[in-house]
Amino acid sequence: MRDIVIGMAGSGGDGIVSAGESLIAAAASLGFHAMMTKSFGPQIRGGESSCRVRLSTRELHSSGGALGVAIALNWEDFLKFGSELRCDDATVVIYEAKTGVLPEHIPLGNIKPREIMAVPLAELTKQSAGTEKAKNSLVLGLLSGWLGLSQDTLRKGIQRRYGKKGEEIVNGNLRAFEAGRQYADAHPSQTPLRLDAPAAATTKILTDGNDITAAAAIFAGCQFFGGYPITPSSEVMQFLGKEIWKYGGAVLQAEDEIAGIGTAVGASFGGKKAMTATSGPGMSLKTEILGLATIAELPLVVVNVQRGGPSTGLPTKPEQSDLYQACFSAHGDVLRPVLAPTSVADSFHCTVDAFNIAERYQTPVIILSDQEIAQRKETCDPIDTSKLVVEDRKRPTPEQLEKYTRFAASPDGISPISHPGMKGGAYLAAGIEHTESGAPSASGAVHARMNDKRFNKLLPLESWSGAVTVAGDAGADLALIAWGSIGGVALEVLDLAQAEGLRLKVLVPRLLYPVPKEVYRSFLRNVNSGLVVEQSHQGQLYKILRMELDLPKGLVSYCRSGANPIQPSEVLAKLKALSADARRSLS
Amino acid sequence: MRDIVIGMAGSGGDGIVSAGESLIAAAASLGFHAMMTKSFGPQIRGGESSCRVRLSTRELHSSGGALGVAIALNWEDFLKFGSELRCDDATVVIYEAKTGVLPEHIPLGNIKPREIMAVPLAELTKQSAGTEKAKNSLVLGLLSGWLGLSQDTLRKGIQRRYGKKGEEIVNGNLRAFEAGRQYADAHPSQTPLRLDAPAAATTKILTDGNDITAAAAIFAGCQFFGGYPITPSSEVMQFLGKEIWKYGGAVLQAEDEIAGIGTAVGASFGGKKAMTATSGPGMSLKTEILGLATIAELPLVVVNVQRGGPSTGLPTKPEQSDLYQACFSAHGDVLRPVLAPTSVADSFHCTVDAFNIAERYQTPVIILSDQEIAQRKETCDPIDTSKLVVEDRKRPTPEQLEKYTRFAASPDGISPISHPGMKGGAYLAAGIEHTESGAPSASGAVHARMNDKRFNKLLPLESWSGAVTVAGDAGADLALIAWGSIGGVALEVLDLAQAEGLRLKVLVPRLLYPVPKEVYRSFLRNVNSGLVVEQSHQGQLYKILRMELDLPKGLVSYCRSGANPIQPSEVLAKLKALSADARRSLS
Amino acid sequence: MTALATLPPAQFKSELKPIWCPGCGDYGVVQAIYRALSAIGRPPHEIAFISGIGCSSRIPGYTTAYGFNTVHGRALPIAQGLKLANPDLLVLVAGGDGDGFSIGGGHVPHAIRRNLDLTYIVMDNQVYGLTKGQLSPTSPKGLKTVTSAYGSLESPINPLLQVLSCGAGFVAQSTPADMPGLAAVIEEAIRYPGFSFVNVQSPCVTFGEEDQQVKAHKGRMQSLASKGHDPADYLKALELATHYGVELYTGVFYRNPNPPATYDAQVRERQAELQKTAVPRERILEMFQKG
Amino acid sequence: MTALATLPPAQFKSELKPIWCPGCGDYGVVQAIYRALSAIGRPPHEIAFISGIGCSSRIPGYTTAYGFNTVHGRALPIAQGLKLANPDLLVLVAGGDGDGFSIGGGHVPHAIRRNLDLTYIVMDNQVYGLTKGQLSPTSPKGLKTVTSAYGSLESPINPLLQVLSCGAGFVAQSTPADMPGLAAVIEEAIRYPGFSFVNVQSPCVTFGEEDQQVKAHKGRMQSLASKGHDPADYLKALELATHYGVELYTGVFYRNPNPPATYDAQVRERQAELQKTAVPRERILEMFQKG
Ligand SMILES: Cc1ncc(C[n+]2csc(CCOP(=O)(O)OP(=O)(O)O)c2C)c(N)n1
Ligand SMILES: Cc1ncc(C[n+]2csc(CCOP(=O)(O)OP(=O)(O)O)c2C)c(N)n1
Ligand code: SF4
Ligand code: SF4
Ligand SMILES: [Mg+2]
Ligand SMILES: [Mg+2]
Repeated sequence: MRDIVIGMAGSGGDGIVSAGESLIAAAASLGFHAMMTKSFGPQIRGGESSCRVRLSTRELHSSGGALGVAIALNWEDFLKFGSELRCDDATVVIYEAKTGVLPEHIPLGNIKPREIMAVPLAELTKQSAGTEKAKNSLVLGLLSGWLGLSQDTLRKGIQRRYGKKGEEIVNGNLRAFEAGRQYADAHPSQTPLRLDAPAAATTKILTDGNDITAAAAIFAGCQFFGGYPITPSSEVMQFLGKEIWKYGGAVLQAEDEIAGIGTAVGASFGGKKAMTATSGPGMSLKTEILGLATIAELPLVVVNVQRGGPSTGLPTKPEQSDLYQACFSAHGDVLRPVLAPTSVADSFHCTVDAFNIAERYQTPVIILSDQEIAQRKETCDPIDTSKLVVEDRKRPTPEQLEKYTRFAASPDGISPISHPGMKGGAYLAAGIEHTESGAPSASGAVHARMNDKRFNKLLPLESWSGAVTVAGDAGADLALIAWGSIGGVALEVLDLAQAEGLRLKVLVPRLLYPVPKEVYRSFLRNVNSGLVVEQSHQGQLYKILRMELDLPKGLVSYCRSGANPIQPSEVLAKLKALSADARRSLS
Repeated sequence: MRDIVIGMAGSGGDGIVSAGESLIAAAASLGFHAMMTKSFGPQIRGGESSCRVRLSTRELHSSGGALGVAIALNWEDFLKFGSELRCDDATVVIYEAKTGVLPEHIPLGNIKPREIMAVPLAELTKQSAGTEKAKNSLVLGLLSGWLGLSQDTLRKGIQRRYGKKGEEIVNGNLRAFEAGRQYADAHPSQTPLRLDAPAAATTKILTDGNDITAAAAIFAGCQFFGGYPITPSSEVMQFLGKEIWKYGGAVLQAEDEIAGIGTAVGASFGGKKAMTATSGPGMSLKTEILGLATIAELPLVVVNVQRGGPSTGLPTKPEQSDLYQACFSAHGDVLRPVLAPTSVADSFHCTVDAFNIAERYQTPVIILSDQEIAQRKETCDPIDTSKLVVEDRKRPTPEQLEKYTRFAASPDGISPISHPGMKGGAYLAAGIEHTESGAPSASGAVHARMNDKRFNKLLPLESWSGAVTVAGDAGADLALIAWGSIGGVALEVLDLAQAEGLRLKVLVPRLLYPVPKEVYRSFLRNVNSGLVVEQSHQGQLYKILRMELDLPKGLVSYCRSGANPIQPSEVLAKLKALSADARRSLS
Repeated sequence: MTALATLPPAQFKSELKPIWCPGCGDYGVVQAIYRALSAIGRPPHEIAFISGIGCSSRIPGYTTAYGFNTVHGRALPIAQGLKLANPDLLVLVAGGDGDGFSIGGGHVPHAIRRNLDLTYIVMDNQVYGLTKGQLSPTSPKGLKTVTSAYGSLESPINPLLQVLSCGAGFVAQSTPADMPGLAAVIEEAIRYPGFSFVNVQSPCVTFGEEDQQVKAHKGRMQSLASKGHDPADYLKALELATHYGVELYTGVFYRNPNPPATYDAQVRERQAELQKTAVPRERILEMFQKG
Repeated sequence: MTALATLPPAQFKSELKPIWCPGCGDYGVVQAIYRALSAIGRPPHEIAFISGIGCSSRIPGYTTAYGFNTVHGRALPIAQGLKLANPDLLVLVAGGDGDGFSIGGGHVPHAIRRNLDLTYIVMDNQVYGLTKGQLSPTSPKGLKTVTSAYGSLESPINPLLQVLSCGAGFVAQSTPADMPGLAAVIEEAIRYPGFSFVNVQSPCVTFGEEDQQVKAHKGRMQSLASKGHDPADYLKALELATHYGVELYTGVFYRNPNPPATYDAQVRERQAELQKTAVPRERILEMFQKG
């Protein structure tokens, strides 16, 4: 096996997520590529919980499709996760024997799994550890056995995880692990489940999108974060609240999202790199001050970790339905760069890019992450940060400070920016329209000039080399476009397509807005048909592309509301149908 | 003369705006079509002020182009209004003689006006009225003489206007009026300025967009208004604050825009028709609760009187740059109807339509007015309200209340809505995604179903008969599309085009979003070229049309930032050039 | 308005099963509300229960009243619009310390000065429950949470003192550690004709501190009545309220002995007065006719 | 930080000509600020002056300091971010009664409890000037304005009492009718190490009421010093503040005799302490390396 997805579900107390975390940590240190997503019921405590862990010897782009191994600690909880824990006829199903359900009666509807094993999980745990609490370690033991994962590494992980709780607990868990391992040895699976050795056994970075975004902000020189907690973005603030002080920065938990972005704008006015992070409802509240940053030409990075909407919507589920808002929420004419990371590792790069763009162009920049990327754990190869450039805003020279004009016209539309404390640089910043010097003005001529300045300074961005990632067969007339976490799905579709000999090319934009028109045009030049795939009801990127480009008639939107995972296989099927149609219509 | 534009400017104390108001009131009662716009400097008191009054024997659609008569009480103030008081070689310029400027030196740059008269305005006023304060009445007298407007009517107006201030003041103003009148008689203009008699001398309605919007809300059965003052929308609240109580309704001046829309949503949840009104910055703040109204399926009317943006921008100037925001500001997938009135009279109809749509589809509806329409005074023919339908939301029947399901599926996607106080109708409304019964749900399947419901229920709107106004030559291959106050400019362009024998058709959408696709398609069927004209930097409607429609290649955007009036003549010139190009490329 | 003295508390309990953590203080609060509503006697459909977002804000769904679980921090404005448009309803508002005093804090002074006849219940657990343990505006200074790894640097707000200083006519505090007392102050708050506020020290068993749990409350709570406090004494109420966070006083801090006319009552009066001067709706445009 | 005792008030006056109405109270306020800043002695470029939107909020533009005329109601959050990122600056915040206590009211308690070293000056004219005469949160009950044709139905807020109840360390009031007093309390507020608040009764000559004009102030104002008030007495300050709207007290209501550490000072301390434990920026990803 080179690639497997394990899905598990149980009640809050079952430690199913903790088993997943131990598993992925071990996998990372063994050099596997791995990805883990979690999902919970609506309860804060004691509800159902689940996780999916995907392990592979090759680079991964998505959390995968149907489960290779399904582990149900009880069926009621397992079923609550619906398509998030989809089984098919290749799945090996393992479940708690004490549920009393007969293998031939497991409640998976029409699905006939490849193999079904009822294991007395609770009983084995009790026997070995003396308490059922160690069930997660027993499950680890089972998986270690069946997948052939290093016992030592997993054992070390257990020691680390429970070390603080005392020897007794550590030993209980180790005994449960051993019991699981022995059970697996005694009951080998019919299905081959053993994982191949990873290509290079180098230790990977293991983290999630939110934490790495926060780390990237520090790397990029962020000195201030102001924000308000909201799922699924709170971890950005929480990480910075631990780390940023070490770098002379500060975090302020504001009274609301308006104050959150307000403090960040204040810090930026003060000459410091600043950030805020939130999710949809918070973005809606930040709209007004975002516009202030645009007209006052202040650098600012705003992270929106998308969840399901509208309104409070589905706070813990992924969706890509805030793109319109990111591009168009402002009153007045505003052009505001929007970036979307495509993976956990790319969240690092995207954040550094966002700070660079914000500083270079003196503009707010939105990072449109999503719950999937933000909260999934993922292995990444170490990043060579010495290759990365960190930019700072253009500050006035001493000569310019002699007669300083804050919004002075310049060929690239970028005016050197002073900040309080800088002698000679005092000016009036404002949300009101202003002349070059910053004086308020209601003149139509001044307004037109300033709108030109604010729009034109961003033109170079459209030819930014980081704007898109392109993969696949450059000569293909069949195209696939997707962004954010679904960008990863698209790359997996490409793998599948190549395996089937289907000629396909893929474009994953990282700069969603302004639309890098020339890049798309050259990508689409010989395209007849294809899909723009999105996790949203409306297919917002597709519509935005139509605004700016004449798309090939055969390039259509494929989209679906959030919390309904989009599977590589279904996209492939749709692509095949399209390409067949296109061929028919040509012949 | 059938049509004349008079522009005047002076200092705050000069009463220039009051002269304009007397003039238009008289014109309205005489049966003229008339329009008046005002413009002020940034000062609250004592700054420069100006007004433009257009009088005509025919229906008017815009406040007109270059001035027929320009009146400068001093040149400094006059010039501050730039293109808002544009003169050309047909203008008759009248100015205060005591400025000392020689007629050959008036500061209008290259412009050579048709006629120039230096009039000792202050002196004549002082002589006649005993005080310079009556200058505005003197100006009225001059205009009455030169335009041939009924003395009686203007005198009656002066009596009404100053009646409360006592006889002395009334008489002083009447004497000043008489002095002006005599001066005009003694100094006839070389240029013919006398107005023809109006076609039908029926008294007109005279009001502005904000007041008539508020009146329409009362007519439509609005029972609650919650809002926060902001220029240029405050008058909606102010009018309702005087009137709505009489109809059992209430107005609440909230602590901010969020609370404003919040109270309105609360009233709507309570079963009452509710409204809020604001301008761009306030819209930005209302974004979150707008989304709540969408997901909770609560009827609500939200007026945005657009001004120049971004941010505080140009608070007193017109612009059409909030269209993106109106359509796309929400986080999550949201479809929210957006209507735009095209005139003061249409503000009445649009508001009634907005309430009907809100109630019929249980959705928030945005009325996207603009400063020009909202604050300009305009004559309208009386509206026969007995022909208008006022709709109410679908309420549950007694049978439905026996087992009430708030969001029950139905063929048209509309579920009967109960409200507190209704026995059997209790349910949980929420911003969180929910099942048909209102129970919170994070299920992807439920979410997809509910998104479908919320989008599909609005489909019939696209074929709503009020969606657009079409005029001109149906067979023309040259098209003009414009909305809001610029819609009126487009209709004037049509007049000019027809006068020149240019075949043109015009579409003025009132329903901006969702885009009534079929209507546009049939309008555009034989169109080769044309313009979408907008008062914004980006040309937002043009882009939105591209999202939804395959536009003819020759249909292009023509747009310009706010506070820079778009003139019928320039649009016509552009159209001619386009149509010539199109013909060339065809031949 | 119907008043039935015979509705049992269970009549107010909905079919939705609470998803609060086992032991959460909010279970006690909803029970107390059932009891208070039973004593009041208005049928559920004449009651509207508005909340924001938070664990505590789930509470309307657990009652048989009309509920509106709105957005974070905006329960008060929404409730005011509802009440003004439907003054006959009994309107309850509830939410957390964060919902009410952080994001929603700007609405509090204005709800109070308008003095609509509403009852506002805050479940003050000194933490953000729903979002998993961040600082709340009532968290004590120095508290370590996921957003304050090294201890918070800001002082908590004092909800009691703030609400008093804004002029609320009825201000009380209680805890589920004293169920009869809690039900009683909620009932009294509902009966007060005007804006009434009840701060409930409602323990968060999952993220809250030890000294904030029911057991600790039982040891610490002191009833204001037992201290001989006269709820008509405003300045004394201010002084007692300054001890928020140190002492756990329960009962009524302040009850205005001469409740002024409510906003809703004034509105009705104005409507009645002006109704006579209305031109018929259909002829409203006539006022713009210039003669 | 530079301190020059020799900067004349005119040094703080910018070239922008005020567009306030002739006679507006805000002219007096900006003059008092020039004087106070002159006494403080910090050069203009080390001062940042943040405001919201309103007539009063135009004030930063009339000084030679760095100014930020932000959006309506958000001056305090923006000022806090600025100060935290640049604790060496002298940060002034100013705006109207509407800006500060209506739309911006939610930020006040939090700015106060964080206790950054800021000075907040509210020009309280009991009306909305810029938008032409609507009700403000401090308008007296019953006032007829363009938004209250038949008189307002709500009671005004009490900014002094609210700010005191939130725990502000320095709370004062003055009026341009007493220019030396006004300049003095602004200077004292700036010198107070922590959040300080000055409520200025600043007449609106265009939309304000008669009893709110300079002339009326001259007759009504009573200095707290002359009444023997001890600004260290918090409970007495609360009591005196309850007379807001009735009596026009000028001077210092409250000055915390033991100013606690400011938020900015605590932040600096924390930064200094933790700086040692930082891994170099370039190696920050190592913390995610699993071994
Ligand atoms: C606009 C917005 N911001 C943030 C959130 C996230 N959020 C939901 S509840 C909550 C705070 C919960 O704390 P509290 O109000 O004290 O209620 P509790 O859960 O403690 O009862 C937050 C920050 C949100 N849903 N909406
Ligand atoms: C978000 C937003 N809402 C409303 C406004 C309109 N507005 C500008 S200033 C103001 C109130 C002015 O009153 P105040 O703050 O008391 O200042 P003053 O003019 O009286 O000095 C309002 C409502 C705005 N600019 N932005
Ligand atoms: S997290 Fe705390 S407040 Fe929320 S339900 Fe659990 S115990 Fe109650
Ligand atoms: S309107 Fe009032 S507050 Fe504004 S400048 Fe004029 S006097 Fe001052
Ligand atoms: Mg809480
Ligand atoms: Mg004011």
